[in-house]
Amino acid sequence: MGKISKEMQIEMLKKITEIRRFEERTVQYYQKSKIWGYLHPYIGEEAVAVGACMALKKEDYIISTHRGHGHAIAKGADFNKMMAELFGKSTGYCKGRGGSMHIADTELGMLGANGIVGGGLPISVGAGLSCKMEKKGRVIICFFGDGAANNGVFHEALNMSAVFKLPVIYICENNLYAISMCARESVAGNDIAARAKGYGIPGYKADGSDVIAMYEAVEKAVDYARKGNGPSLIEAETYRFLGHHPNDPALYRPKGEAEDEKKNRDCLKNFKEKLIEDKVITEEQFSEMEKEIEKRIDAAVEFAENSPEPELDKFLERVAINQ
Amino acid sequence: MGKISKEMQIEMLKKITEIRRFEERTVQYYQKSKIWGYLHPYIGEEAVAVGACMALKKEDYIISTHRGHGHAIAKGADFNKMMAELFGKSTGYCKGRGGSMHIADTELGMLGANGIVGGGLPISVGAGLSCKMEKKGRVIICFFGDGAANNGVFHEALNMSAVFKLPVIYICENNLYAISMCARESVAGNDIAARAKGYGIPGYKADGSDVIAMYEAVEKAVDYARKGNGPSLIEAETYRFLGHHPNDPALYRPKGEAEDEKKNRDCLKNFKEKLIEDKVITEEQFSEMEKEIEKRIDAAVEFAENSPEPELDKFLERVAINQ
Amino acid sequence: MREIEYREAIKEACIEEMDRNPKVFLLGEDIGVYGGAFRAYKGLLEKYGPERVVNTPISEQAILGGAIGAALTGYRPVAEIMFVDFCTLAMDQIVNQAAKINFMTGDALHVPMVLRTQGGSGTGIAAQHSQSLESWFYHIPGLKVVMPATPYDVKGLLKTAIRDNDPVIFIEHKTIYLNKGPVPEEEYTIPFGVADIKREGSDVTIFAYSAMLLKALAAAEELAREGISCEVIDPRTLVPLDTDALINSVKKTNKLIVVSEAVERGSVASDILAIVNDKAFDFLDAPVKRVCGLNSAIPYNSKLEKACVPTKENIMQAVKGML
Amino acid sequence: MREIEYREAIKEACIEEMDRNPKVFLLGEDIGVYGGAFRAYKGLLEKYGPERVVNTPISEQAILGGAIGAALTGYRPVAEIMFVDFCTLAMDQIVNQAAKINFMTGDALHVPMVLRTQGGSGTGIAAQHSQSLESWFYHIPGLKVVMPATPYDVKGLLKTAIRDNDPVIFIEHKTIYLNKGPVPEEEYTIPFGVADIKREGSDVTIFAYSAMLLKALAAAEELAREGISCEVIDPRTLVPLDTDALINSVKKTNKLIVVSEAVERGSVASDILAIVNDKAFDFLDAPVKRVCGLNSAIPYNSKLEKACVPTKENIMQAVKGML
Ligand SMILES: Cc1ncc(C[n+]2csc(CCOP(=O)(O)OP(=O)(O)O)c2C)c(N)n1
Ligand SMILES: Cc1ncc(C[n+]2csc(CCOP(=O)(O)OP(=O)(O)O)c2C)c(N)n1
Ligand SMILES: [Mg+2]
Ligand SMILES: [Mg+2]
Repeated sequence: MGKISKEMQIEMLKKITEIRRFEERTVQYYQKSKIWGYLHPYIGEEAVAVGACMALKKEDYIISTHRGHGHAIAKGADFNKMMAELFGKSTGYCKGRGGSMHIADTELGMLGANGIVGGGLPISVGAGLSCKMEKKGRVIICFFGDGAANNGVFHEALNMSAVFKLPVIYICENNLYAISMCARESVAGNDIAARAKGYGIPGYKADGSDVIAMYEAVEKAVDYARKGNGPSLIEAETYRFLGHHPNDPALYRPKGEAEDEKKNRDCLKNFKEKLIEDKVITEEQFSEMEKEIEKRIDAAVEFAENSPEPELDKFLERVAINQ
Repeated sequence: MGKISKEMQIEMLKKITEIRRFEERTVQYYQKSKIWGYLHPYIGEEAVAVGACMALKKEDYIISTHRGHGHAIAKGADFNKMMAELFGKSTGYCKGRGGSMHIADTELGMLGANGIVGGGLPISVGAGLSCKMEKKGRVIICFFGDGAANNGVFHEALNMSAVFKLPVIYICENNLYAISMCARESVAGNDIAARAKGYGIPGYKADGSDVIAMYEAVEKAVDYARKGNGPSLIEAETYRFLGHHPNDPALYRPKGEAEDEKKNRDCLKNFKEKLIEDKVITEEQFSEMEKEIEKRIDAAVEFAENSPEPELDKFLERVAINQ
Repeated sequence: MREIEYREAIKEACIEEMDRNPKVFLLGEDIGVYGGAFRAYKGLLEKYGPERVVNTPISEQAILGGAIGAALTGYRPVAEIMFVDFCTLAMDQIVNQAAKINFMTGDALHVPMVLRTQGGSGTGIAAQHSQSLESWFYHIPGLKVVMPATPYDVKGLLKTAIRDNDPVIFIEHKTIYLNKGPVPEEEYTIPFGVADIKREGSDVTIFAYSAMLLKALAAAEELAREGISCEVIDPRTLVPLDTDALINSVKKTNKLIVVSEAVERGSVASDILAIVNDKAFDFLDAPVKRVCGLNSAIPYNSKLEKACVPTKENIMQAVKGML
Repeated sequence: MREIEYREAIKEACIEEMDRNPKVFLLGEDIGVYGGAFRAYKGLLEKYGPERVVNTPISEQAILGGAIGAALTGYRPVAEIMFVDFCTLAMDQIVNQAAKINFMTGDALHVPMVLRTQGGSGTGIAAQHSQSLESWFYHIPGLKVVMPATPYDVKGLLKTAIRDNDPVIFIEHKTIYLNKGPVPEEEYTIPFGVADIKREGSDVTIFAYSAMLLKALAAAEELAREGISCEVIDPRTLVPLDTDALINSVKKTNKLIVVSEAVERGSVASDILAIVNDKAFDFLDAPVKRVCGLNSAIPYNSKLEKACVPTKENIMQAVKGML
């Protein structure tokens, strides 16, 4: 942890807090029916996205999943545009057409969330090809879940990226569940990182509740990719604190499991306490930071509330283009 | 090789010879335009199918590929019905509707060739499920190529079979090429057997030019499967003596490679010489056997030639069922 | 008669068929403790155990291959693909395998399987979770396509589907699982290819299925108050299609409106129009009118989403425009 | 004017576009030394090297994801799927990703890619290699669908496709690669959405595309000798469709025959009928007639295969039946 500056540590804590507070708010507004459709909160997994994206440069790419708010925020996405999108407004990232599962930001190199489990995996190959052809040292992180690791797209993407030595960092967010399906019962061999060997690429696990561990693991893979050595697979061991979506009571999980995780592996609580202990930040400074974040989220909600609905006429004009 | 009886050895040699001679003849008739469409000769790979199918009981299943004649014959398919199908006749396995890539034989548990690379892999899961549910100790062998090993279906099938511990033996016929694509350039890591580890199942290589080696490898996997331990993956190292199809001169292969293989790894020549050396069979007996096989193929050709074309009216009646 | 929910009717059909035939089993994602995405299978795992209620990894190809292989070997699987949108990941298994195996093998093999899935818009889950893709299946010879709109129909038709010897695509609609309707306690089945005149009338025929049938009935109800008499015909199965019932109704009313939620271009609706054009051109007092989905992906914003699919008002307007 | 083969015209289009724009590259199976299944790319690997002629593993999803991801990040990929039948393995990437990304992201992202593939019957390669699946793509908003029948059209349209900012499905026909036709030496492009009246006439309009256009022209030629004057209209692009040209022709001849090799049920042909019904009902002297593929998978036997798709004679008969 020596080479990770205080500023960076504070930035990490800030990002984790941003995601946590943002997600809590989306759940609230989901319950108030301001947000609807599908919403998949990232609460509990924040350190994965933050550790990973901190290891990137601005011009690097990421590609995300149905549980994508955390990735977007970690890459720097705008609260206003995100919240407006979730509220279905014309000022949202997708002009209200996409909702939670389709947020993308070209300027940030965020190539999009996805409603299809594993849908981003094949696309990462193409972004990897373009990074390689461009020869500017760019890389791409492809996030996906333990559930996606059992889909054919995982295999095709990892194999092809490895064949062409593409600069893609595959981060499997193993949060132990795919909706109700436990990874122990769906991932044969129960070791996603070990699948890397089958493609002759590096594969390792990282503690997804520890932002520093994540950062270090991803940094290593990024460095490896930038040097032209090809892809890596990182299995981030994490946990989804809530249900699959806000209305899922997650009764399929063994009693006490979630409670234990929340108590022992809360990446926000643990990292905050560590930074206070290490005197990187004080409790007051953290409160200050938190308040500032809450304010920005308040502002985003206000922005979203006050933004106009998409105009039907304009939408129909857009539709006509398809004809 | 102790436990393999002389009779079995002779049977193996006979099956290999059957496939070799049958395939030579299909190529001939392809060149004479009696057979058309796609034809993918199995010449050079016979020991894989024969070694594998000898390890099965009659009631066990196999599922095959676009290069499927060898598998069918090894499982006991009827020359007449096969040749008639290739000639597009109503007496063929598929009543002339399927051709080379769709031969199936329910009575022999041959669940079908396939025109889609890897198409049989997902289906093997279902056959495996049914073997498991039935609890009669049946198993299924799923054949596929090195090319198919890079398709998503490979991953889904192996993972799911492993998750449910299904009695499926996955045999990858690594003949070094997928049409023009060399396995060394398409299989990341260049070790298909090693991919088994990613699913927590046994994976090993076997010499596909050695019928005894194949038999022993597959027998082990069959035994493992029958005992309820689940699937195995066997990478059979083999070689396609001809081009991808009869009109392919295979110019993409390095000079001398095919010649070396034919000289050193001809499963028919080597096994025949070995059995003669071991005094299991004499040169004369082999000639006799060969002649008998040729006669049966002659008869099959005659049967095919003399069989009627499918009747258009009947076909149209069949089509009407879809309405 | 007692009234039960659409999803309860599904469950009853499964229970009756599973009790009737031990070869019937269910497979799919989250169908175990979770009971399926719409909870239609709630309690079935407890009742039948994990061998007959097979909870799978997120492997759409292996799920359908799992059904096909089991069907080929004597079982009668009911495979669930959670959203029809995800069938896109496994169209090979549906179209090149399930639909064609019987045909390609000269009727040697049969694939008695049901693919249960659901489609349609109306819940704000946007473009990748709201499609109506029945037109694809309808276009493929060898597939039967069933789209029941009521609890009564879904029960009777699912039972028939499970008993059918060939693949059946069974598409429900995500907005109607909680709808209640009369379902007799006694056993019954509904034959394929028999349309149901859901409302008799004389001025105009409305052909509608799935959720759109309910809108058509509501429109007819309201129009009746204005003195306009609509005949509402529900095909229930698109393949086989009850052409006679349709033509007879057109001969009576001399006017036809075809309602479908699917994108109009290249849809089943266009085909229905074409069929009537072929068979009853001279009976038409006006050109057949299609009332279909816009040529657009489904957006997230509710206002836009609603604008993309036919409403009761659209149907009423179309009827009036025709008189 | 010089005459060149259809496949040479494809190659010329690629060369010109690759020379014009360094961001254009090719990817697909066996497109390297092998030059593609129909040798359209012969010599391109040597000319442009493996970074711009990317020979891939058999991973249809990763090929298309490879194109999408590259397109999202500034490149203009031309991805080849060897047979349209194999698109079934990657419909998610085509339909849920490529077609919808621009829409879902509120126009933030574009996917300028071409999917080159080929379809159709006529070479005895049976049910899994002979389909005509354009109706599927036609049904999906966000995809352009191009089906050129002549060397001139294929060159001009492929160049336009490569320059298009959104995904284009470019479907060739397996029987016409060796056809020769006039192609100017000078550069030209053909705009999308502009039909070509391939033959002027006054008695009846024949709408036909791809290989069926050639049959329609042959039929028209022969009918001319009998004094019947057919106007043959080639849409060239199905999406966008030149509705005006079609309607104008119908207004002139008052009779329309729509010819398509695809299975009639749920086809583009039904939709063309519906469009004309909507827009020119009063100009029709007789019901529009469809001449389409049988409702059957394509069989291997040549006689049966031929019976499944429209012949010149079928078209002539339809014309005569209408007069
Ligand atoms: C191809 C596909 N299959 C199924 C679904 C339905 N679905 C949405 S999220 C999900 C679970 C995904 O699990 P995982 O990949 O572990 O991600 P997590 O939700 O745990 O973040 C499922 C099955 C889908 N969206 N796409
Ligand atoms: C899904 C799919 N992609 C591509 C093809 C075209 N194709 C037919 S055979 C073949 C090569 C298969 O290679 P492999 O699996 O190694 O089998 P082999 O031919 O060597 O026996 C290809 C690419 C196909 N039939 N199916
Ligand atoms: Mg998960
Ligand atoms: Mg091979």
